[in-house]
Amino acid sequence: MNSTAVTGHEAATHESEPGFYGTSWQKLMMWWFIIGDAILFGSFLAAYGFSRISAVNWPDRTQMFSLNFITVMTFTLITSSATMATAVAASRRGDRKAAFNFTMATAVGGLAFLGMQAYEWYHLIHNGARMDTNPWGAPAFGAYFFAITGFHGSHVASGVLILLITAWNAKRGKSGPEGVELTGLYWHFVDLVWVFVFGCFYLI
Amino acid sequence: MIRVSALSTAPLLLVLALLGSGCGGSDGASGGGNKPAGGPGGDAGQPTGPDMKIDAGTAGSISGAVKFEGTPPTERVNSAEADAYCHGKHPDGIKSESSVIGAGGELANVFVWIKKGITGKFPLPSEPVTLRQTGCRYEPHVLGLRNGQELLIRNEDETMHNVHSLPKANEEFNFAQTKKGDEAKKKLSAQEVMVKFKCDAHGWMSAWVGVVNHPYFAVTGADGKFELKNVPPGEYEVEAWHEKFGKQQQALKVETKGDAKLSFTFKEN
Amino acid sequence: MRSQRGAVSAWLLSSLLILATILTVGAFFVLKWRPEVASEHGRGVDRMITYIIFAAGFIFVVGHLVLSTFLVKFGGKGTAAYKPMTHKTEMLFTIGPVVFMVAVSELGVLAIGGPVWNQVYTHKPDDLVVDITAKQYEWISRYPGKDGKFGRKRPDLFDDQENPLGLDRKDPDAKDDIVVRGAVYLPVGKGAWFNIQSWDVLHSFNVPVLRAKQDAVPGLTTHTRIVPTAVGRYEISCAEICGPGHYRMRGFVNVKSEADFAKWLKSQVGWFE
Amino acid sequence: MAIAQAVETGKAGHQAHGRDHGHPAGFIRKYIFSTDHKVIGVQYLLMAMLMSVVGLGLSLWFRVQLAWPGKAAMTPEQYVAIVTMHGTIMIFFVVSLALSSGLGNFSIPLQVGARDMAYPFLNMLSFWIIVPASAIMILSFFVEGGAAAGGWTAYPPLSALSGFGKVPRGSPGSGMGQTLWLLAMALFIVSFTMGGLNYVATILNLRARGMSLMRMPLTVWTYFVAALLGLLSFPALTAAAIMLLLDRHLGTSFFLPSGLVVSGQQAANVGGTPLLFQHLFWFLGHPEVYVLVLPAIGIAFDVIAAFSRRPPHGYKTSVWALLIIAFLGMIVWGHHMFTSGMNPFLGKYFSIATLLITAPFAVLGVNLLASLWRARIRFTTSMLFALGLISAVGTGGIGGLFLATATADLHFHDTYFVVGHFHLMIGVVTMTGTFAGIYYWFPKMFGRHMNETLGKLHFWGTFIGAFALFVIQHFQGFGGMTRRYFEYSADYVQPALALNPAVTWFAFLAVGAQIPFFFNFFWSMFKGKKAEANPWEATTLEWTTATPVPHGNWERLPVVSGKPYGYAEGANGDAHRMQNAEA
Repeated sequence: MNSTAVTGHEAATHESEPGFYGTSWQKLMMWWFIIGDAILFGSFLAAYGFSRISAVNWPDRTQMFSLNFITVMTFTLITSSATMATAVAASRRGDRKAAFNFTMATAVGGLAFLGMQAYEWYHLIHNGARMDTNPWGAPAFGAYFFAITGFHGSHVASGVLILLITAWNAKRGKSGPEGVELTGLYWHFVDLVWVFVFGCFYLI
Repeated sequence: MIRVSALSTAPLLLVLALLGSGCGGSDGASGGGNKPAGGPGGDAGQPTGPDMKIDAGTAGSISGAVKFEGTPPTERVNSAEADAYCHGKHPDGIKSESSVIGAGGELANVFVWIKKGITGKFPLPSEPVTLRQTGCRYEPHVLGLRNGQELLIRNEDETMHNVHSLPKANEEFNFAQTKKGDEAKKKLSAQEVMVKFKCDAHGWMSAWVGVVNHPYFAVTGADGKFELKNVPPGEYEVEAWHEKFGKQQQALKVETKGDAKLSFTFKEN
Repeated sequence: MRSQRGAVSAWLLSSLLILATILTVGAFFVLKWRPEVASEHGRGVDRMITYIIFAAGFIFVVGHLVLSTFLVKFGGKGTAAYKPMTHKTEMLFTIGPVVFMVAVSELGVLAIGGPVWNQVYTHKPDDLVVDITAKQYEWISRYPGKDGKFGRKRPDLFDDQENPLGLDRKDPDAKDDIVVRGAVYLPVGKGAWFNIQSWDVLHSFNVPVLRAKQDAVPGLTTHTRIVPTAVGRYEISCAEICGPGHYRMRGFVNVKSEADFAKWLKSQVGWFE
Repeated sequence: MAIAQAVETGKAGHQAHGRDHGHPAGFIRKYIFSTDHKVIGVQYLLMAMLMSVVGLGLSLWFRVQLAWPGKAAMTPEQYVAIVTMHGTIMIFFVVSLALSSGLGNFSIPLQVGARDMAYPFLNMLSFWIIVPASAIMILSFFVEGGAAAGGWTAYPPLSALSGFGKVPRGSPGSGMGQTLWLLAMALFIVSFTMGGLNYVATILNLRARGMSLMRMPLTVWTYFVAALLGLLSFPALTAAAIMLLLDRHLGTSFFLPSGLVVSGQQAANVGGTPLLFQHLFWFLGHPEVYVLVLPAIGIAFDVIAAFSRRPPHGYKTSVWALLIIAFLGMIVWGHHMFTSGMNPFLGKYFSIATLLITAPFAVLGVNLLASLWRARIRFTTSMLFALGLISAVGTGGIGGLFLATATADLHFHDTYFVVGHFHLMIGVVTMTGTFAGIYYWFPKMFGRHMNETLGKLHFWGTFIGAFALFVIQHFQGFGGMTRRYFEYSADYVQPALALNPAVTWFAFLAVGAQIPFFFNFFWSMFKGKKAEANPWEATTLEWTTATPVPHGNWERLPVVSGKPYGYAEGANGDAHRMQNAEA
């Protein structure tokens, strides 16, 4: 009855079916994490849209922000995506040094972004904006702004941490192309989310 | 090989242990909390200083009356239709009791108390003050008690009442008394003039409770009169409070064995 | 031995299922299963429900009969004589239920339900407009008075005993507004358009006899339209949990003849008059 | 004594078993902080059983209050807290834990032919996060103001009016109890999301050789679809919970509008909208129903196949129906909000879209029924529960027709019809599926059979009790009986009210029937009849390994050579072919 009798086909390296279209677990999980997280951000931004449509005196963005400054901020983050892509390519080539350098450059870009965001927050708080008040109009703006950019900022911060670990591992050769690529996936996702956040808060 | 055994129950035991410890420290899922708030500084809480012994040989009193001048406001009459019991008691609606004024302008339901000038601790009376819910209204409408003294809240109606206090310095409570005879004992720990009580189920019901850290307070009756007895000689500031017409203060001096007269006059605002 | 025991289980379960079917269907005829209906759209709601009762009842009865039959027929004896279905039969057994269910349910909602739904949410110009405000745990209705205009409600003027709608004494529109605690008055046969609001938490304006149910949402005005068809006194009960006193949040809709309603309206005094 | 015995057996078995997969030998690592999916599965089951004692106990308590008002020694404040906690505990800490987490953990790696979950450590962590979550949930009864009392849906403003800072207090239970509720739910979401990731990774990447997607047993398919649905929908609740916490403690106004007056106190909030929470909540809430119901149906398919000696009817159409249900399930959340003040036009859309779901469900129903055609049914306890599930899916499903039709929902919304309907679906369907699975896999879990006589007793009590109880509640809903009421007074509700004692008696029967189950479960663990490796002569992979299952599940992983249900056609009687049999 018990048919554990295994045919001779089984080889130690190929115990299981090839995964989903040959994707590794780790990458697949990162994708699922990203999809889940995207829906989380999506829910926040949908909520923001919902409130914005029904609010009466939504603040005028030109009064609150310096758009030039925000553009620099966004540009920094997008640039860091480019350096990340370079790091992934270098890691694939097996160029550990370049991989380390470009990953570090990405981390620096992330830190620069965080610094500018901290300044932006300081500026707004200094001018009286809080979670529950907003001197330029609807208080809901303050709540959404701090909650969403804060949530995104925490993603960037954790991303920088992951980048530093990846860089360190890449230098010592502990993290292969796969590891760098996973970090890259996450970083690109965080940048992409920023584009939406940027669009919602500063452009529209 | 591994066999799953009953040992996997360990986490559950942990939960049970936590539960046990939780049960010990609390009184269950009761309604609004009635834990006494620690007496904050200032005039809240029991006064510090020595226990007061009033010398009957020297103590005087303060007495007087409160009047209203002007056209009395029309009292709002609320329909009690939503509750069959209350509707039966008051088919034509219930008056709001926010201004009870006699023919000669005597103003009832004014809370008079000594605001400044009393120091020292006074023993707490052991008997509770009773707040009744009867005929779909609070009885009395205005009352005073000592902080820390028991307040007995009783439902004498064949309907559900919801006792909801709205204090600033004390802990809020909000609980239902579903049937006739339900009683609850509460304490208000900090001095507060006044705490509003309402019934969420019957919007017209309200009561006001003055919580004072000494025994010198009174509520005017239908004749508008009040009396504060057994007051040690000294200089005081007395305050009169009315829910609609606001507050007034007057300073006065009580002589040894003397009766200090005091009258307040409220006007339309 | 095993097959005998199996047969007992088969008979037990299938007769139980048939009994359950008979009891459930029978209950529709024996029990007074719904309140009387006293509104125009309420009849439509009941028509919709009756339609679903027949559609769902059909599926319920047929499904349980088939299940019971199979249990007895294939339960515990003989050997399985299963033969795979041909592709064609299998498709038939897939597309059949799909077409049936979509047709039955969608046709029902489009042909019967849709028009009734529209009726509930269409404001007709000559409707009597009634303003309903909910708060823990009371219903307060308001009529615009002679000027036909509602005064503004101001949260800062709210006073539970004296001014539960927060009306402004200085607002000329508010002066003659008629405010009634715990009751709504409606003339029979005339459309009433409700503006429903709430001061504090969610409530739901639920009058089962009128088949009306609409949440009261703070910060939002919701609407519903009722045309009462019978004189009577119908209870409002809150249908959205609003706190411990939820179950006590009652009120009454008094449907009166047009003459009686006019008389009642005349007897009412404006809030600041 | 018994425990030591079990450990000894484990050790002896381990020594007999030649290949070591590097599993830990220590006692604590083996049974408490185990990373073995089988141990974790059983831990989840036991946790669910413990929480069910609380959840069901609460339900009996308020059933007494409903049937005989005043006899239950309960205040209205306690009543709303108790119904809230009953709902939360039963949905998230009993049904989800037992069915999704417990049986899913046990069966998925075994059915796909994997040594363990893709991330065993993450799996252990998922379980250990549930422990504090459960503890916090139950401890919330004992804080000031009592447990959360805003309904398991936690709709703001009631749930947002915390009484902290400038925010007024909405009701006694809106205070600390609600915060702890949110905290416990947050932990639950973290655990459930990690579990879902593990399921997806295991199913996609660790299938044995030859196990193509269309060769997976239907149980695995349903867990797969459920895990995907969970991953896609839970983030919405996470967002809502974060915003609710901010509203409660930091004075933001996501869900609190301008002009709030609570108990005569004006709130300072400006510009929020309570409806937003309902949208986010039901964006999770509706898929969550399928997260729970689908695996139960999947287990029923497997159980019915094994005990009727034939493959389930329409494997392919069932898989497609599952995928379509999952897709439609994501876009119909608004049918919970027909009377919420949502735009009436949207109401129409949601009504029409929701009714489309009846189509794939009808396919599943027909497939379940047709799986009995020309079968040879063995009436084991497991099979009885699976058959009960068919009846419950049908009965509960057609109740959905009434509620999905916006017009009819005007009468049924927030009445006992809703209560009866969702209890049939996420109570009876899920629990019959869970019990079918437990009786079915118990021999694989513990190497022993559960007692059949006690099992039958359990089935008849559960089925009769639960079916009668919830069908009667449908009738009470017809009668306009509103839910979450402490007492009733209206005239129109009196006929429905008369049924209340009967409902309570049936509730006692259904809950009482769990006593033989609890006894049976623990007694059989040690004293049950010994089981062979494949006692049911079923054909899926879990029955190809030894009993008790070795660590790593197989000495050498099986290679799949055919369909999951290799039962013989025609007159070949009991002949069957294991899924890994050589061609």
